Amino acid sequence: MPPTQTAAVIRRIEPVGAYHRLTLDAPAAASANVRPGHFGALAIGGPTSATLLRRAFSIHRADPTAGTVEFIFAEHGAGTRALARHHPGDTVDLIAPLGTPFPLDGGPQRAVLVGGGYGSAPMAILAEAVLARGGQVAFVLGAATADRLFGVAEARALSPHVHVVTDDGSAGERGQVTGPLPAAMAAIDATDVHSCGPMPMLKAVTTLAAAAGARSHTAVEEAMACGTGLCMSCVLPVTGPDGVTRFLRSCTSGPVFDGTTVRWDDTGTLPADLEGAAAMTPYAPKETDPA
Amino acid sequence: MPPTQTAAVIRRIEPVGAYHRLTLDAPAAASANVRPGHFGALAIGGPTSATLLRRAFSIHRADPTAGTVEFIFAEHGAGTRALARHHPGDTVDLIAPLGTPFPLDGGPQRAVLVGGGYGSAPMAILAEAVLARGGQVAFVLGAATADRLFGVAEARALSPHVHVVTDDGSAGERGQVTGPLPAAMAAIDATDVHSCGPMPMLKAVTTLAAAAGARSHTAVEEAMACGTGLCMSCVLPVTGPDGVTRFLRSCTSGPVFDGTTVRWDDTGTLPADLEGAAAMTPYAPKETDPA
Amino acid sequence: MSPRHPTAHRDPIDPADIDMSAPLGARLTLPNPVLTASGCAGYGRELHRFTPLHELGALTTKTVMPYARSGRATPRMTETPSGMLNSIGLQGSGIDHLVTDELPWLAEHGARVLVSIAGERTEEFAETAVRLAGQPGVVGIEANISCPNVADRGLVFACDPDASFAAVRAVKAVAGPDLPVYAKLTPDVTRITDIAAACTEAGADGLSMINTVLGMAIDTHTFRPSLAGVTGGLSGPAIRPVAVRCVYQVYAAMRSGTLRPVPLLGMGGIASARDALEFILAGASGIALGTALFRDPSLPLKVRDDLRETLARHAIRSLADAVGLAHHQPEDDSRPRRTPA
Amino acid sequence: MSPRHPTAHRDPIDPADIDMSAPLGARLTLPNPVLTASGCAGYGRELHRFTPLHELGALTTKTVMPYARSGRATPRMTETPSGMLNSIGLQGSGIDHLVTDELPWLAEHGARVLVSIAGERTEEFAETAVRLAGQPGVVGIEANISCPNVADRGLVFACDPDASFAAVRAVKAVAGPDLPVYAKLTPDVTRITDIAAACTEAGADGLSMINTVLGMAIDTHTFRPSLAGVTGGLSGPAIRPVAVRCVYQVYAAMRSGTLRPVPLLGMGGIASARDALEFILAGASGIALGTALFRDPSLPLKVRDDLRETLARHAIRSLADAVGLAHHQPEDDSRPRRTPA
Ligand SMILES: Cc1cc2nc3c(=O)[nH]c(=O)nc-3n(C[C@H](O)[C@H](O)[C@H](O)COP(=O)(O)OP(=O)(O)OC[C@H]3O[C@@H](n4cnc5c(N)ncnc54)[C@H](O)[C@@H]3O)c2cc1C
Ligand SMILES: Cc1cc2nc3c(=O)[nH]c(=O)nc-3n(C[C@H](O)[C@H](O)[C@H](O)COP(=O)(O)OP(=O)(O)OC[C@H]3O[C@@H](n4cnc5c(N)ncnc54)[C@H](O)[C@@H]3O)c2cc1C
Ligand SMILES: Cc1cc2nc3c(=O)[nH]c(=O)nc-3n(C[C@H](O)[C@H](O)[C@H](O)COP(=O)(O)O)c2cc1C
Ligand SMILES: Cc1cc2nc3c(=O)[nH]c(=O)nc-3n(C[C@H](O)[C@H](O)[C@H](O)COP(=O)(O)O)c2cc1C
Ligand code: FES
Ligand code: FES
Repeated sequence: MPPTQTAAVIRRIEPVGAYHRLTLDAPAAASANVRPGHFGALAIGGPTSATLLRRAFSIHRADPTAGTVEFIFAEHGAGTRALARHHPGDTVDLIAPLGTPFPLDGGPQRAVLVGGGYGSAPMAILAEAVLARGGQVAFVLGAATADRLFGVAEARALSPHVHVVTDDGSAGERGQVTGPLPAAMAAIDATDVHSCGPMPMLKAVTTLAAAAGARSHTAVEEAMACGTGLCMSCVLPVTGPDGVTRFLRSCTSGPVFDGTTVRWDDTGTLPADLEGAAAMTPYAPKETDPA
Repeated sequence: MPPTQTAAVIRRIEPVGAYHRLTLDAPAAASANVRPGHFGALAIGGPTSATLLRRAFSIHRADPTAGTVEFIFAEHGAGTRALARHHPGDTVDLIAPLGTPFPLDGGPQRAVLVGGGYGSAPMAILAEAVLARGGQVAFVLGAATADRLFGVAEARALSPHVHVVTDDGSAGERGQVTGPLPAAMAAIDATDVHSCGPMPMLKAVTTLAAAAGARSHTAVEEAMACGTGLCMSCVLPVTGPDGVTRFLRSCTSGPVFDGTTVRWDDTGTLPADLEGAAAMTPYAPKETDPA
Repeated sequence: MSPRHPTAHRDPIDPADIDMSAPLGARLTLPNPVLTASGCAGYGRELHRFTPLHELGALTTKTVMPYARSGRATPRMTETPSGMLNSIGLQGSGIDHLVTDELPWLAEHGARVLVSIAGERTEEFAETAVRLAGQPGVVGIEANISCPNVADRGLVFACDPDASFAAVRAVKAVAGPDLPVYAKLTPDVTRITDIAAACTEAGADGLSMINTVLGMAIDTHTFRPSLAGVTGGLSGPAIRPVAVRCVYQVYAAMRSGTLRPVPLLGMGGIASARDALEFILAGASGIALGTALFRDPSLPLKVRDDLRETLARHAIRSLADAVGLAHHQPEDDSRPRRTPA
Repeated sequence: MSPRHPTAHRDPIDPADIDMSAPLGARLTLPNPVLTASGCAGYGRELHRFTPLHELGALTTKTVMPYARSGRATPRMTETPSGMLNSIGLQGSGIDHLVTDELPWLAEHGARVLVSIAGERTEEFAETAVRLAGQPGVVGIEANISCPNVADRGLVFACDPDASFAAVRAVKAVAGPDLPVYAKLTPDVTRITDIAAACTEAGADGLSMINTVLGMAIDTHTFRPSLAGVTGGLSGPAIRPVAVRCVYQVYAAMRSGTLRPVPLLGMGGIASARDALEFILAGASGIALGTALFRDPSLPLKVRDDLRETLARHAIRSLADAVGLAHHQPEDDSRPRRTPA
């Protein structure tokens, strides 16, 4: 289903730990078959705003009945700081759902869901989807500090296997998600690991998942200007089944990629085999029509 | 007293006819000896605002006890439209009081106060000041349409001589302020005419006042970028007592000028005698230190 | 020619009666003046979800070269006040891919296509252009000469009149009589009219103005340039005054007879019908939306429809009549002042 | 030289211990790097109500010429997205008035003054400069060569290397040994390093970058140019990426040895300590606030104090150590990425 663009009215905006939970009235987007890993792109501020570009946020929940879409966001730069100062009743322009979601096909999964910081935002609906397809889930949720942990209570309600870590030990174990991940995979004999968080985490998770024989589905975060595939700013070097590496857009081909196909160490560089690469197209093979 | 700069919180913002009445909490400005004709310059929008420059508005009232300063503003371009969407509790940066106010010295005045549209905003406190000094007042208030008339009730409370005109006759007589002005001057045997409104009105008022032997004090409106005398964008050709015409800044030397010294027909041009004029200084004679 | 102050003299007319067609040269009239700017609408498929491509005046493709290109490393983009910097670097799959996979799809969807082409050498412009004659849907070529010329130590073609002349001449030589050739200029020159003159002398059928303005930003946390490519192209409303000035200067030179008159395509920070009208009054016969699409991919039809309403309100029957109106002196020079009442 | 990623290796230091002095050449060190930009602080009296002038690094005067000037007709100003256009046109009362009435007042109030001068001919630069030697409070001269040269059909001095060389040389010849001469460049040129080279060869003690960018706007109600002067100078945050790029390019040329190294004064859209730091990292030894003063005349001391805090947080002991840091390659090229958690 194609994404919809709506002038969405803010129904609620409230703090949740160090983050904000934003609930938008956006019936069309809410009913547009939102799947876990989809994101929304928000235009913040009216015609006198100096921040032009869209901001991408994972969809935390979409409720077709209520006609709402929820996001969890952190204040980072100018746009998110301005968004945090919005009030219920204010309008933001939303395009959603966007991107390629976490794959759930190929039979029931025994999946470990790994979230770093606000990267935990899509994990509850992902768990629900895995469970609804007859699968099993475990969680590993990490953050720098306790107030940046998200979704622990929801996770506990969905699975007995919930591991929590913080960098400073202010909640759960001190450490990183890679600490408890092997145990979490073992506990459910994982077939799949789904992760969302900073790049180094996604890389490390992929290594551990591969070592354990599980598939690694990673939701990457590359700086986006449009979120809709127009600008080519959000590319990542990804190796296709044909062995050729292409700069693929994380807003259309991603944000979820098979972690083993992403050349993590080459992000932010121009690998020699890409320069003038003969097979350089903006699409992954068999993905020519985004509509 | 020098102007003050304050992050002023909006106490009230409410429609008044086609305009908005804005009440700011700004105790320092409210107590800074505000005089009729002074203006305030507002910076609208936060750090992500694309509208950089200050917007000037006549001070409608300043209440040192309540610590408030009031303005009456019309929506015109990007900044005033954005201001109209503000809510109580929002902050705008205010510099006030600014400019050279209406002169009240030289004994009690018998003054006609002429306001065009929101140009009527400063007239109530001006009338009070004239009356407080033992003078007499009459009013001529005009506007395009009834909803753009301002301050009629306040005027009626202060004087039995209140003339109202609108271009379309939707309130008062149909016509312009110049219609009833001679009668208004005659009624109180006017010594002074104070006016605020569009340039063509100020010019016409000056002609009629001069014909009746009254002084004409005009509050001009030139586009301002700063309001504080820094940018030199708000200049007007004004002839000094030495017979020399200078481009004077309406934000420091004005906004109130003796209407007979302004070369109305030369505004928006570069008169031949100004080009490379030897006596060109940014100050009027005897007005070298704004502090 | 329409009156100098159209509003003052005529009653508004019905928007449905406005002729919105954009005459972009002897062999090209578009149904409306709203195009997309090169590099800001991918190859069209993504935009089509928000703006049906056949409704556009035309779609300008991402610049295509004879061969595939990876573009630059990330970060490729950073936001700036009312603008953005990009150093995408002409990522693209080359002319083969365009002709085989993209043009047929675009034609099928009813898009009129202006193909933006470039090369690292003069000959590469020609190599690319020669492939476009007779291709379905292609209505013209935009020679993006605002790109580095390896033969001239990386100096951008459009920074040098001779290199500009050579590139445009090479494209004209192979484009055939049916495809008008527009040359796309950079504003980063001392005198844009000199470059415009070189291009029109070389036979350009029109000029596109402007490409991005060279800029850069530094990340004050990492102390490094924000873009992997160090410098990048500034676009968006921030540069609109520069773009309007370029269009105005070149149109003025054409009016005064110092430049051969050709139609102009205006771009640079257009985000509304008001902005589009500003370029048209400055002298543009058509306008392109770039960065604004990133914020609002549904914008083109809003701009087209609002522009129609605006012309109707000003009682201007045809878009073509509005082109260059800012150059007409009103009878007297007293400029209308706003009545604050 | 300070470490490449200062934050990574050192603990923050006490802001009070930061050396904020700005070395602007052999004969000029300012107590702090925050100046006002020419034309944006009047002659100082108005700004003094909000920012005590002696607290500034220096005040740059409105450009002064040998004679009085009326400037342009109004409208002289129009707002643009994150910027403004002005065509004030060097309104001023001439060098006599400055020397007689303004400099004594400024000196009395403890201001250090950089006097911006210009002329319509090369000789007029000299005529103005010669009056400044020995004047109280004057710490240097800024030759605003971004103004039209009547001898060259109105082409701006700073658009031509020869005219730039001549003007700077003329000023240097009369300025005497005590007053450093800065040349102020326009960004509206194909290669700013060429102009920078002409100025440094002529003996400029420093370079100020940038003056406004040539732009224009059209009023879509009246269909006329928004400014009486038709074109105007674009300033404000909109142009910051252009200004940072110019400073970076010129500093890079000096580092690589193709330009004689002189200190740079950076300006163009600075509205915060973050922005100021961006210019310093690009290579500026001092910075000037222009358009931002119109919004916030109290800004200079905020910028100065926030800059001090920022340097302290990054454990950079002295402002001078931060100059040009963006040119240093980190040991490895993996750029620090933000941790979203
Ligand atoms: C698919 C995806 C999902 C995301 N989900 C969430 C989420 O659920 N919650 C959350 O808090 N954040 C999320 N992010 C990150 C979020 O998009 C950025 O924090 C945000 O865009 C920064 O905007 P800003 O105004 O604070 O920063 P600025 O630096 O002012 O942004 C300037 C520009 O850069 C882009 N940009 C800057 N940093 C990032 C970044 N890290 N990722 C993408 N674009 C960036 C912005 O979109 C904008 O166009 C997600 C990013 C992506 C790509
Ligand atoms: C001394 C003085 C007193 C004023 N008092 C009032 C008042 O009481 N109520 C009221 O509604 N308006 C008043 N105005 C006019 C008011 O300042 C403008 O309507 C307002 O600045 C326009 O801002 P904008 O964002 O709507 O327009 P924009 O066109 O977006 O403004 C862009 C820039 O131009 C300047 N500008 C544009 N038009 C004007 C103008 N007419 N006058 C001054 N600056 C302008 C703005 O300050 C801003 O810097 C007064 C103007 C002056 C000079
Ligand atoms: C992300 C991005 C990519 C661009 N790619 C190209 C390109 O490939 N070829 C080209 O001629 N112009 C390119 N441009 C320039 C635009 O076509 C346009 O000339 C410029 O951005 C000014 O218009 P705008 O301000 O509306 O974006 C690109 C601009 C952006 C922002
Ligand atoms: C209203 C105004 C007047 C200016 N007058 C001068 C001037 O007289 N001489 C000069 O060298 N620069 C002048 N400038 C340019 C500024 O000094 C500065 O170089 C430019 O505006 C960029 O900085 P900013 O973006 O911080 O304003 C003027 C700028 C503005 C906005
Ligand atoms: S963010 Fe623009 S293409 Fe992905
Ligand atoms: S508005 Fe800036 S000097 Fe008057």
